[in-house]
Amino acid sequence: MANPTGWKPSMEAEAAARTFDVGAGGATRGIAYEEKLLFERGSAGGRSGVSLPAPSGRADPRDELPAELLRAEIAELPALGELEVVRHFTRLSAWNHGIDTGFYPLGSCTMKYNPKSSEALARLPGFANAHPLLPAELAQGSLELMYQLERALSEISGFPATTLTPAAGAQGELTGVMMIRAYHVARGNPRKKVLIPDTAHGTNPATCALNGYEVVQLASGADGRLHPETVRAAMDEDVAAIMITNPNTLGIFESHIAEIAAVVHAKGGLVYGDGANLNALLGVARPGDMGFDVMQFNLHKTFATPHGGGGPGSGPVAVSENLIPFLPLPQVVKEGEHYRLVTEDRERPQSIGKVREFHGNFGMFVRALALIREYGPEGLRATGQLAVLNANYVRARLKDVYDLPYETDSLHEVVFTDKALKPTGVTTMDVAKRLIDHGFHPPTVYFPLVVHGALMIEPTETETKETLDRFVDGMRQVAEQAKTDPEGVKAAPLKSVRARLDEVRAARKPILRWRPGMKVE
Amino acid sequence: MANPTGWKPSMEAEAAARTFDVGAGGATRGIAYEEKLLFERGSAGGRSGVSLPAPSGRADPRDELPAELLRAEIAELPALGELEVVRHFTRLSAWNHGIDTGFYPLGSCTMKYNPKSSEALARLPGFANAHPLLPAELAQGSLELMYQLERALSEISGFPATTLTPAAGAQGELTGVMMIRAYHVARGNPRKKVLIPDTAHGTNPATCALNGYEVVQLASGADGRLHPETVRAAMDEDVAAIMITNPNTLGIFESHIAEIAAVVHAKGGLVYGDGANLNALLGVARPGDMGFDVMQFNLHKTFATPHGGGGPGSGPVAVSENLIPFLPLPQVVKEGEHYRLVTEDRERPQSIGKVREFHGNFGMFVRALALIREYGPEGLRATGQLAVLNANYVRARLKDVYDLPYETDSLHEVVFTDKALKPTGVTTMDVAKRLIDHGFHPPTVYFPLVVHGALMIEPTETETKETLDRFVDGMRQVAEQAKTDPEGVKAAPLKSVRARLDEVRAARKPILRWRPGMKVE
Amino acid sequence: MRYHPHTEDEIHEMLQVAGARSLDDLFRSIPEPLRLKRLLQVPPALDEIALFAEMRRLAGKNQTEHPPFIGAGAYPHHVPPVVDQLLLRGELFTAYTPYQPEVSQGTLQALFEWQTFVCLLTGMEVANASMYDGASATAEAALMAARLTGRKKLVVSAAVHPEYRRVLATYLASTGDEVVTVPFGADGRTDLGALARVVDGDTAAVVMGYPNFLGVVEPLGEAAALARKAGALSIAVTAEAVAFGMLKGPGELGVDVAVGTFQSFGNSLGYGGPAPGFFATSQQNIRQMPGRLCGATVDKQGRRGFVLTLSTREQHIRREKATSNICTNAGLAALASTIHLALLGRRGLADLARLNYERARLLRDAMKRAGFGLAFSGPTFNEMAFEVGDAEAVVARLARKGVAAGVPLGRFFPGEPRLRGALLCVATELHTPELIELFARDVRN
Amino acid sequence: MRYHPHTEDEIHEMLQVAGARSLDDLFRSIPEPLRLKRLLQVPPALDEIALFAEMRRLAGKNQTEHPPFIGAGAYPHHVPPVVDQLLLRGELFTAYTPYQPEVSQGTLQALFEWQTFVCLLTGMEVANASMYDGASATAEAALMAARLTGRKKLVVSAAVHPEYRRVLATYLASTGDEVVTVPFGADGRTDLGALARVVDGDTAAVVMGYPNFLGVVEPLGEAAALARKAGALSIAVTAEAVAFGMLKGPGELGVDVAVGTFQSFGNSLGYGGPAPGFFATSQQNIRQMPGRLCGATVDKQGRRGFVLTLSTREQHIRREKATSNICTNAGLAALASTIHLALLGRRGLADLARLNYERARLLRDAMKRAGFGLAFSGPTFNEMAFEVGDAEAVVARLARKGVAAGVPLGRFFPGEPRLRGALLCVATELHTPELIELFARDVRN
Ligand SMILES: Cc1ncc(COP(=O)(O)O)c(C=O)c1O
Ligand SMILES: Cc1ncc(COP(=O)(O)O)c(C=O)c1O
Repeated sequence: MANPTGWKPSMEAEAAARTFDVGAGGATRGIAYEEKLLFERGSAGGRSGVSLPAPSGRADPRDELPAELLRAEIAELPALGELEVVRHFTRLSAWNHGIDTGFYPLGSCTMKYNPKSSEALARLPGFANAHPLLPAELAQGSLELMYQLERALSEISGFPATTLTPAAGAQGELTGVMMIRAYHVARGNPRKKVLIPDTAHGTNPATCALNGYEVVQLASGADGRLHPETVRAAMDEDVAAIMITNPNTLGIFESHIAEIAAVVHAKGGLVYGDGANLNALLGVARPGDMGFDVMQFNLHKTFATPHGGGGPGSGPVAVSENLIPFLPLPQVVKEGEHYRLVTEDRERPQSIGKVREFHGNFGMFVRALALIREYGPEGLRATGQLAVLNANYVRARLKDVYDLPYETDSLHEVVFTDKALKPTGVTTMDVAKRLIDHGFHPPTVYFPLVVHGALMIEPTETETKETLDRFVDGMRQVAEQAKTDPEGVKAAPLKSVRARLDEVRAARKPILRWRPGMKVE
Repeated sequence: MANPTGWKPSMEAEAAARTFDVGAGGATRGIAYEEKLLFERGSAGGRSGVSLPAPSGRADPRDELPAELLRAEIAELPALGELEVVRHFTRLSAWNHGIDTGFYPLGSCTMKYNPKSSEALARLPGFANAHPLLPAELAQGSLELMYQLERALSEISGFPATTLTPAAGAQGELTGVMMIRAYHVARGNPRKKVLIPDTAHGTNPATCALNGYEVVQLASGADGRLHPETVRAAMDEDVAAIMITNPNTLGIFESHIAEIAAVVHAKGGLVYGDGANLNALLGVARPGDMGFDVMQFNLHKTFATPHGGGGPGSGPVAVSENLIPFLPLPQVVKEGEHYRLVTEDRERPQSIGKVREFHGNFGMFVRALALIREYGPEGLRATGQLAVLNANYVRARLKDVYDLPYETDSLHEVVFTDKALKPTGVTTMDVAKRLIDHGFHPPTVYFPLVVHGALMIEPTETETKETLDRFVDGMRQVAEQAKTDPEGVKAAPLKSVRARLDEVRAARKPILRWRPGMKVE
Repeated sequence: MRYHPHTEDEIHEMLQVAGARSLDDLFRSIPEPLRLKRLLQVPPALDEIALFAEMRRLAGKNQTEHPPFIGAGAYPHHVPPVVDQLLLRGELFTAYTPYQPEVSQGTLQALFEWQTFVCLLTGMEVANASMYDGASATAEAALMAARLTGRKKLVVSAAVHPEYRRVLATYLASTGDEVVTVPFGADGRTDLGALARVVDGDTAAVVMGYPNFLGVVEPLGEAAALARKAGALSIAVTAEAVAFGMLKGPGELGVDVAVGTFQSFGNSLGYGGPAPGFFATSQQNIRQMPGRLCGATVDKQGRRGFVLTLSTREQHIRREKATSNICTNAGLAALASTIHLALLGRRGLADLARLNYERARLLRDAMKRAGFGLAFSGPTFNEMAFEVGDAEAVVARLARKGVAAGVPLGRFFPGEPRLRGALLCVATELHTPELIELFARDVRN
Repeated sequence: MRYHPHTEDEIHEMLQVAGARSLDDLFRSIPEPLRLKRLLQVPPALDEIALFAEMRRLAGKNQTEHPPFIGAGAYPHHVPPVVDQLLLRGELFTAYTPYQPEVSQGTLQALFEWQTFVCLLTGMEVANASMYDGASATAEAALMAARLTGRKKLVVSAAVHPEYRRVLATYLASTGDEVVTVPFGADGRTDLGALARVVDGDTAAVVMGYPNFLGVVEPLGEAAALARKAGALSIAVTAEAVAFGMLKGPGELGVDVAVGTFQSFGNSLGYGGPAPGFFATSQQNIRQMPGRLCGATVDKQGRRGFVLTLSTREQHIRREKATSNICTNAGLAALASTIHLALLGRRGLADLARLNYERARLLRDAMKRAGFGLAFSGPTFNEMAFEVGDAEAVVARLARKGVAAGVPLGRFFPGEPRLRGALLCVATELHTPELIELFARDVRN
């Protein structure tokens, strides 16, 4: 009956007595549960967690389907009851930090509160049970909702039209650049290059490559901004477009945007706006008014649809007049009081076509429209204002302790570095991990790439001053601890169910799925 | 920036490195969050977590309501946004062990799985939005459901009729004893006493006292059963009834029940069945066939409605023919295809009246009927059988390590004691607390009172053999540790967010609510 | 079988370990003649899809499209969806009474918060962890008053919710306590003169509604003073707790016990239950209170934590000497109220009360325009009785349109022909101005 | 304001700390002319009650009472309510991509389980953490094949879902890759002869549906062998993954890449999204796979844990050299599938597939009795096309009854008059025998 881990209870008692420090964000330790993989629970017997009508056994698949295509039960699948499945995911969930658990200032990701009412709305049977190919007469509610959302997003971004269909920000980028390409092709030459500042998110260059464009990276200036002369120097008639994130990933407004756009337009190029940071501008300024020709939204950022552990997102794309003919399909149109989807190329001969099956992530449309309707004009503007206020407050309260690589004004997020900690040997990664012990999700780290050791903090407007104050305390305590006890910081995290994980090993010997008998130790 | 708790990070690192033992039920340690009381968060400003239409401010309450009755805002109420409230309860929930977290063998409480489908069903708008005083024409669905449930419960218990209205088991008892009293009153004499075995749950004597009956406690025999001679000796014409739990709280079937009932009936008394343990008998035997005149159900036990951190329950009461006239109101009746509530005394002049406002905990009726419909006859019988199998399996696997006070057959639960641990100084309470570190909810302790140091284990039918095996391992490890490291056991629990709490202090200086400035330390 | 995780092999193996030859053999301690020799005659098992179809059929037979204009003890309010999502966290809704505090701090802290909310809203000093409902809470309050005073006469206003009064009568049937009912006047308030006449040295308590069943706000302070003078306790009964966002708590008016339901906070109508009864009183009465109590204490390491306390009052310790027989209470319903109140907060509660008050004024005005005056002249909160002629006929007529019009007071006061025309109606934040307009017109034709 | 927790005082204080005179002043870095001088012209704010009323109005305009008889890439299935309750646990649904594995083990282990489920069902060696949808997964598979083979010709069966083919075409428009479409025969199977004629040394991949868009089960092994012989990859596309409960996984048939959607597991129809695309292939291709990958490793103390791995393929590291631009994927939808598959398990999946198969046979027989034969003679799973005369007219007629009858194949193959009468219909566990009977009769008159 000895414990196989070699651990002794008396050690545990002693240890427990000593480990109830409470982090700035409230973190302490409590019970968590180790949980095997579903597949490690065995698949004995015919246990199942579902309740289905019993198959009659009358129609025999062997009569119709070729024997070589028929499979027996899949032996490795689990055999669990509903309670076991409930416990499994309940326990797993406790290993996660979500917005609902605590502060989640993951820069560039706009981790704002996900309204629970939106979840209820997206699950209304009329929405949840609607087949995407329902005859339009049976889907007028969905269509009207899409129409309303399209109108609202166009107004919010300052463009005349928007496609809702892309499945995430990056697919929105892809769609946008496809339209740019189609635009140039229509003018006889797709062109070759896209200009992208060095602060850009990785999806921007990756998107261009997918479209067959060569990426020309532009250096941003010492103030963290892209300068018109830089663009002018790179701009020629081979350049299809420039992709600009505004505010950029440093949280800095590209204040030369109008001039840059003019430079690009003058040579026949188009200006793509990565709208991932739109939260900063909501109700305050509109990309469509700044010279952009096209931009994507990230509804899962700006419009609070849940991030879901990695997705799904939704990446509508707004365009200026000149790109409207190239919008992908489908498009919702209103004819009298009736709504209808335009799905066929023959109605939109210049359309780039379809980028996603059916119409897009409709479930996210419901949530985004719900938020827009709940906020109204004043609420949307307050969203932008308070998002920026929160970031600036954190910036002001931390800049004496953490290095601020750019003195330029911040909008919705602020980027610090680990430079001031250099003498202690504590790095950005260490700070991030130590914040976990305080009860915070770490900021985005080592991005944007132009900043060495970046710590990118985006609080969003849904956080209280109280939470920000606690986070500031935590950040300051970590900086302090870096001086007095750097090893303590480097040992972090200590409270989570797992200590730092060996990422090198994971990549060197990739184990990407369970197999019978799998051992990872 | 020093940590006010005096705790040092290096200690923490060291401690964390040592405390990852994993309990038999999977328990380890992970992040938990300290969380202030809602009221300690301050109530600055007008922050609120709800979204309501703004009051127009037109109708002034001062015009109509007496000034001395009007209150200003309640200053001590919190002022939190929705996200803060979500985090608060999300964090609090993580301090709890529920059935969904892990094994919960709390004897006498039948902690079986609460189907999630039932939650969805109880929330169907037609049920959730029905006002209890809706005209019958508008509430036919609720009424039919109640009628169906009443029929099913009557059949399951073997009685001709059932009232659904009592709000919990204890109120069911109260209702049952009221009917017994009314029955005797109708015969000219309410009588004075009720016989109750010493194994009975505390609600039984408390119920009798509320009804003005004197309680006569009967000793159960060395085999854990009540014997007819004991009853015969106590029975006289002053005895209104006997209250018997069958199987009793030792998990033992009162096999003399028929004879006991005959003894009581012979002297004009009635036999009350505490149906809290009905799970053992589902589909296998029926109280109505054993000589009982009346029994309560605990839908939150036998029929899997959620225990909810203490309730709500639902305690329908089934009766034999002779008690039907005394059933409380309302009663559902079916007239042709139409359902109707009988609510008025004039239709049921002998009724004891109402015991609860409206009709009972309807939400629990939906869940209970859903379970009955999902199981059907075979499923209900299997429930009883497997509940008993699970208990007997645990019994067989632990009886060499823990003292079994009664060798008599167990049904759905088994009672052990701490006698075998005596030499180690480890008590039932210590075992219970140490099980927490293993990842299990402790069994019921120190009940029934007739057993010294009782550990009452009721696994229920929804637990797998695998879970029972782990629990057995945990119990055995604790017994082993009691020998090798009794202090380690007595120090438990070590993993939970709180160590053992000072209950004496709580009772000596009761602090039952927050007040501004409250300090408990 | 659904929810039964046992495989055939496991059953076999477990039977062997348990020393039984078969599942039937496990029941050998049940004498043969007492066993059921057939299957239960309940309908056959349904799979989940069929179950949902059947339950949807039943739910669909209820007509609940519009918020009812009925209050009368159960109030239609908007429950923010976030309440339910938190409530459904398994750690909370699948736990039971927190007997083991170290693994129940979530439930316990929430209970402590509930008790505090009840105290803050009622203005009382202490509250318990919930009651079954408002009616039994009222009965338990009366019993407590009888215990505390050693007296046997309960004086109850006729304007206390009739169902509460019926439950009180049922509870008292076996105790020999006597109930004296005091009438209400044309203003819908309890007749204080009559009250003064019956309250005497034998009186254990005076029970008043606040607001009362007629929707009228009682002169609670005066009634409490009257009771106090006679050495009796005063008990205030509140079914529409949203009123506490506008009206002083009974505790501030000198009342000794405040009871009722917090259904309005976080709990749907649900055809009448569950909903959390509350019970609040002054510090000095705590050892006579019914039900569970959650208290603050510290753990071995000096950290604050919560436990169930003062259990020497309770059935599991004191058995027949217990202050009540309550075991399971209305925990989850109380948690729903706690979450909703946490969301409302200081301003939200005041706004909600104000909004209810305003909507009721819209209703009053719309009904007036439709030709229907008030049945009582006393001050009201969100509920009021209108003179509509034949109230039963109006209800029946509107039911045919699928509208739940209110409750005819005559049903509860059959002895009072003056109430035949009185229709008790409520208006809350769910009743939009348009809906109210429509309703008044519907009542007219 | 809803969801904005700031009080006026706090705003004031924070502005001071931030060194700004006003909220507007925070935006001084935005040149004056670029600022919006007016409020956005979106509809005014709604409170939660009004919001629900408006959204219910919209949802109510959809007619979805009966399960549709439409499949065609999105399948009506029963999602056990427990799936949603677990999915809505805030720790899971409000987290993002697990960049910080120590506080994301819940998401990560679930992803590892998802990847394993995809492998087990498809019979492939490795799978990624999800794709946007089946269509873009197909396009990404084609791109991967082009990268791996260095070839530019994609041979696609005409019986691959037309929307997938359109998306593929869009994705390939700018890469210079060429798409060659191979027709299907009267049995609804891809014409293998034609396939053999076009597959050659320039072919990067052969793309086949499984089951295909016509509901027909393709001779996948033969197509894969054909591709292999030419040094091309084979790609199998599956939109109805329940079929994997009955049909061998593409991996078992020699296919190189399996893609499609797991919408059928755990995800409602939701008017078409979100649903989790899947992408599975053989071990040797992992460094060319698109999307996130979750891998097992150990922590500092030797305990097993999970991380995102092989990120050197990805946009955030490799930028323009990345294997795809995917960042946000379909995590939560994949989790829903994972939970549903965990519930189904070995027997449940087989039963579900069998049940779907049987219901489709009931549909076939009912339609036959109603006078409608099959449009294709090839073997099917739960979907099949019927000859109904004028399919568009049938759909329009049934829509007027609120019934979603299926999709006219002619819409997707306008060039093929032989398909004018073909109506593609599905039957799943949601279509009870009674409903199927009724439907067949409705189609007739
Ligand atoms: C600046 C920026 N651009 C683009 C993206 C890509 O958006 P998505 O993840 O929705 O594809 C992100 C998301 O992380 C981003 O932060
Ligand atoms: C044997 C027994 N009888 C009665 C009761 C009382 O039931 P309830 O808690 O529903 O009031 C219980 C509940 O714990 C019990 O175990």
